[in-house]
Amino acid sequence: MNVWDWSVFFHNLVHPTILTGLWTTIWLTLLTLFLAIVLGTVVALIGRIDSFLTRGFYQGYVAFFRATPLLVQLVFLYSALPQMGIRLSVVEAAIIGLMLSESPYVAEIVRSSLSAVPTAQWEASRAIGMRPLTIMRFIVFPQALRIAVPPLGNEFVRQLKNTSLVSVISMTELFRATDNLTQANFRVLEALSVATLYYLGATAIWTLLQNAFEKRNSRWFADTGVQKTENLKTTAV
Amino acid sequence: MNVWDWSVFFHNLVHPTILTGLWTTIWLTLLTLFLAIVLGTVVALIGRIDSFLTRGFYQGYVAFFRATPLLVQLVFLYSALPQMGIRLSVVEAAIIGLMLSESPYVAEIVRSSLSAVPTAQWEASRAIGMRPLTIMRFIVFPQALRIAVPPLGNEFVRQLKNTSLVSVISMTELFRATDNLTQANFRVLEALSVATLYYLGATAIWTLLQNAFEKRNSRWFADTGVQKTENLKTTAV
Amino acid sequence: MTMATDSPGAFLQLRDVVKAYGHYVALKGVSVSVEKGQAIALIGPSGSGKSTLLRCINTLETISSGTIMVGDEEIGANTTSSGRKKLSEKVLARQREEIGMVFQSFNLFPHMTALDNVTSGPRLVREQDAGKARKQGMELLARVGLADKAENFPRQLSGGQQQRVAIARALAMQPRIMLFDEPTSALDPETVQEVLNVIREVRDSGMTMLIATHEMDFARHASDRTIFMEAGQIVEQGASSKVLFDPETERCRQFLAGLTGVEATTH
Amino acid sequence: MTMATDSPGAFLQLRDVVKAYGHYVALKGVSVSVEKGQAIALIGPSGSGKSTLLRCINTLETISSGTIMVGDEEIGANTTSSGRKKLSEKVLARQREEIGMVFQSFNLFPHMTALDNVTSGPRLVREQDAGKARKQGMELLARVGLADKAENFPRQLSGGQQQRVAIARALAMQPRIMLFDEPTSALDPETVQEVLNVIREVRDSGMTMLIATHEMDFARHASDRTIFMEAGQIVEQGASSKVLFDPETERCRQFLAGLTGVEATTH
Amino acid sequence: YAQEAPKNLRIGTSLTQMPWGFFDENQKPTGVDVALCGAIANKLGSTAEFISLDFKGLIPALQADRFDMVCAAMYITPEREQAIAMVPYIQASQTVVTKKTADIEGLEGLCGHSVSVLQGSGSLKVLQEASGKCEAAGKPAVTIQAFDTQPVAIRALENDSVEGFIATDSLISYYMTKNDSLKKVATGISPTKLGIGFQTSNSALAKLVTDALAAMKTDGSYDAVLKQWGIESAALK
Ligand SMILES: Nc1ncnc2c1ncn2[C@@H]1O[C@H](COP(=O)(O)OP(=O)(O)OP(=O)(O)O)[C@@H](O)[C@H]1O
Ligand SMILES: Nc1ncnc2c1ncn2[C@@H]1O[C@H](COP(=O)(O)OP(=O)(O)OP(=O)(O)O)[C@@H](O)[C@H]1O
Ligand SMILES: [Mg+2]
Ligand SMILES: [Mg+2]
Repeated sequence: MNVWDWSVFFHNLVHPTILTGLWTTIWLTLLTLFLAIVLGTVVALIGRIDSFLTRGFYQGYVAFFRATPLLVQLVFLYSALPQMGIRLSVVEAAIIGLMLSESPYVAEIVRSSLSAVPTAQWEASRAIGMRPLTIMRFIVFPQALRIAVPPLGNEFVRQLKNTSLVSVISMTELFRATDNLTQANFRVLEALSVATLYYLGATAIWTLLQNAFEKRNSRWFADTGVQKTENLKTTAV
Repeated sequence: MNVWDWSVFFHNLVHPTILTGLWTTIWLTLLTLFLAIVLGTVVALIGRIDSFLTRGFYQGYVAFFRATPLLVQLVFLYSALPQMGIRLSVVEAAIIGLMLSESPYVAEIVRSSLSAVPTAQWEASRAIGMRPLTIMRFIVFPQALRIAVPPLGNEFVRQLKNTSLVSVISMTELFRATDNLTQANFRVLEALSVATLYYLGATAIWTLLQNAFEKRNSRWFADTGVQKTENLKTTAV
Repeated sequence: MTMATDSPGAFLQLRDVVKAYGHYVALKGVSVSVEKGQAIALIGPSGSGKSTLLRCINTLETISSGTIMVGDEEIGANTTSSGRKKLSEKVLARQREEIGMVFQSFNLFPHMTALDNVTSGPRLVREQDAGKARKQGMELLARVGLADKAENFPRQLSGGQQQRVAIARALAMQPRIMLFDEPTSALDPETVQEVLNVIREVRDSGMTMLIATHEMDFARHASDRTIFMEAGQIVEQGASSKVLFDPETERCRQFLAGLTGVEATTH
Repeated sequence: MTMATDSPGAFLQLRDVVKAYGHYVALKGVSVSVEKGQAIALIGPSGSGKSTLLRCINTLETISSGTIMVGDEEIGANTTSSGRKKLSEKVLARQREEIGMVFQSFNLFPHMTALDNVTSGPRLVREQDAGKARKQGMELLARVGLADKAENFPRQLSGGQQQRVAIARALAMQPRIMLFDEPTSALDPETVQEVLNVIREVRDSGMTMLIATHEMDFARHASDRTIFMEAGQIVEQGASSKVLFDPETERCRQFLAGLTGVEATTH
Repeated sequence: YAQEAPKNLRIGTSLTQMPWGFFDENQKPTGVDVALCGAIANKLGSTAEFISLDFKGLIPALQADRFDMVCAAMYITPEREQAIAMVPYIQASQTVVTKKTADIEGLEGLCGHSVSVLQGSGSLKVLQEASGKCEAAGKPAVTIQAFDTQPVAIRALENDSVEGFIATDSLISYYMTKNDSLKKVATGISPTKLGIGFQTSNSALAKLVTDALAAMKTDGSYDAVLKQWGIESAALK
């Protein structure tokens, strides 16, 4: 048995099972990441309210949902809840589990990037008479987003891979599909390389979007590092 | 069979296999996270150098190692490398795999938090005659760390759980240990709850450290959110 | 010496305002009353509490005790016989709309162009339509001499240019009271005059103003009354001509001597 | 009009310095030469390029063309017959050690106390021992009147206090040239004088200085020569007494008229 | 009424185990379990619906009534019989293989050698007992390396990372048809019954399946299925 067999690799690459799994992975990732960002942001905002109760809730929420393995959450949603009378479909359990387990990570990222926006920005906005939600939406979020996007890229890749765990509740996505192929021919590396290639494609697309976003931001924010950014384009006369 | 059986839970809680697994999880997490932070920071610093080559290297590195599932990296290190004449022990393969797969996530976090430090800080330091490394170490890093710590907390929890994948190359840690117990009695929820509890303990300790760190920072940084921080303690006369 | 000038017709009225940061008391019972249309200059050494006073009026700081009234409305809190209660952020926001503020350190929104900064209030608070806000914003930018920098981001503006945008941004809300925290400290004399002309115009239209300033010329010519603060207290107040030219207190005399002292002590 | 005063004994010498930001040219060929121990005032309207000029001298900006010399050493780049080459960060850092700079917007290190800010240069660049740096730092803080704020973090200081710490921080490196970008713009007149006294002391000890300022009094009394800039060019330069009281150019006359104009145009 | 099997018989299985249940080269569910339990469903006049999920999720899902029975080459153990009802349907024994060049003989010959095995499998228990006997006899113990998936475990033997590999007879027979560098050094070890699992409350269905199995044994269809997979030795008398 050789280290690597190209024909197996290409056979897997366009296998219908894999393509179906890929599609499941993509929509599941995008949907649950979106939901997790919404939920995580709400949790982070609650955590910023300066009261014993809200801070306690925040820390408890983050600690609990981060510590609980996704596997446990999925098994719980799929197999323990019915015994308490709540019967979720497989897809519902997968979506809720993936959303819940991702939300605390998003919350921490949002919290950290909000705190990167200087206090003076809050004061200047308040002085104009803006309400907290307006300030958040138009002043603080746009500035925090610059800081949040790279770690959120991490989460995207993570979620892409985390979806593989839904196989424990009988859903088949990209990773499980490739794993299934290995059963018949024992070709682990070839099959998993196919999954890797698709992951790479998905992250490459994300990276392109992220680069475009960072380029846009560079209009108003110059990040001076070891080297200086010269020849900045301006609209000055 | 009931939904939950306390005796199973407590039996697992102090089972020697689990405690041994816990110890493996802890040292493996701390060691590989530390290595990943060092490696990721170096990669992030290279990525900040303003040249086509370094930026290309950075983006390639991050894309490749993020997209490649840890499972694939481990299988590659352990099963494919020997056929090319490099024979790593199980522990070596586990450490290298966990370090490599975590490093791109750290790199993105470091990059984002460095960019949160205002350009003016670089200029003021340069004006005094500080060299780039001095500026990094004493001026920029301490300020970036405030932003980086919450997402690094995410990574700690992630790494804690990621160690479970080393079972694919025959290492037994906390999660695998609990999983083995479920093979015997199929009490998935009880056994995994034990793992969850230990994860929770580990993240709680991290959270305490993080809170202490944030409290220290609040001496010099006031994060004004929806509510104002009042009655700040000062050393003023 | 300091007197609680509790005139019943006052438009802005502070009574015994105390502000403590932890153990440090930055305002030690300040009482001020300002009539509609009056311009007040706040002078005093560094650290005397001028900025703190302005921030309290704009409710950016919650005062420790005392009351602040604008017209018939208590600002920042609701004092009843049963005690003081801080108001909700929503009510505070409405109160702040009426009180414009220009900061010592500009605090422009870095991710918005100069024009977007100026129109941010009308657009995001007043929900004015974009076209109208834009037109009004361009007029204001022209008034502060920056019509050609409308599309520049703050980081592409000099310090003085940034401060002028900040003034235009505050004026865009057409507030009832304007607070200036050293509005001209980063401006060159020529621009100072343009800006002062703008400020005077605004004042002539009946604006009530408080201006913390180090520019004695400005205090002298553009304010009706001057308040001299030191160490969190009002040491002297009165008509600007009186306080600035013939102060009653020794401390104020000494402070003002410092101003001309630049000339006096040099070769 | 502008003249390239290429004196051979000059300590700081700029020749045809051009600085472009993209299409916008902020400095359009500036030549200046400063003798050892001279104090130069830079005046001019907002946006005229004063800050840009100082930043170029401190090599915070890479100039587009021209040369800057301090003593016999070219600053920022190495110009040979084959062209200009930017120097390495390491060499630039050494050059900057010799050139102190105080910014318009303070730029203190927020995570360090006032004292740590002041001692940061000696400790982190000169690797002086902590005790000695601390002692020297306390002396400098005392000189700017902030001995009692040594342990405060920047956010706990008023604007004026922050600027004074920034000055102390620059002085701590005992540079050969000091660049001040409106060092007193955020200070009250009393403190201005204290700081000016400090600056004068430093000057009397033989320091070469360039000061961008809007304080005409200061330009008048503390500088030997004054340079009037507009739109990236030097319009007039010469002895301060000459430029400020009897300018040759109409433009400069007009600018200076603006200064006293505050008084002239008021009721 | 209860004496009738459901029209649609939901069968939980784990299609990740050669040759019991897996996806064939065309990604169709196949294997001994699929064939045998499919035949049982026919006998009961029902249509079989196979639901595949990770092995560890099977019993909780059965308890949650996600399916009617589990047919996944599951060993009958006292612990499992407490959780679910089990009807024996086949039996499996273990086989040890080494490289043809090795000079290991019999189970006792493994003392002091390294052997790879599937994590949590019955083979692992056999190996642990054998190792215990080695030590009791004053010989060096067996070095056990337990992997997450069979392909990686086998690959370890091929790479000479271990000296032996142990798994069920059927898997090894199937694998040796594809690879001729291995030899069997011990077979028929520790025969154990495999069972079909039911919810404890559903003894009616268990009874129906028991009867159907008996009928299939008499009419020869049981043996036919085993013959088809080349594991006549696994027949349960
Ligand atoms: N958040 C804070 N915590 C502790 N002390 C503070 C805080 N903010 C201000 N102070 C102190 O309160 C005093 C008054 O400060 P304030 O900014 O009002 O002075 P100022 O009169 O505006 O001075 P300047 O003319 O220098 O701007 C100062 O001594 C300052 O150190
Ligand atoms: N990064 C930049 N990109 C584009 N234009 C810039 C940039 N920095 C400065 N400028 C422009 O260069 C010109 C000179 O700016 P500079 O800061 O030197 O003025 P200044 O004389 O110091 O003004 P002030 O008295 O207001 O501080 C201004 O018109 C400014 O808009
Ligand atoms: Mg102030
Ligand atoms: Mg300037």
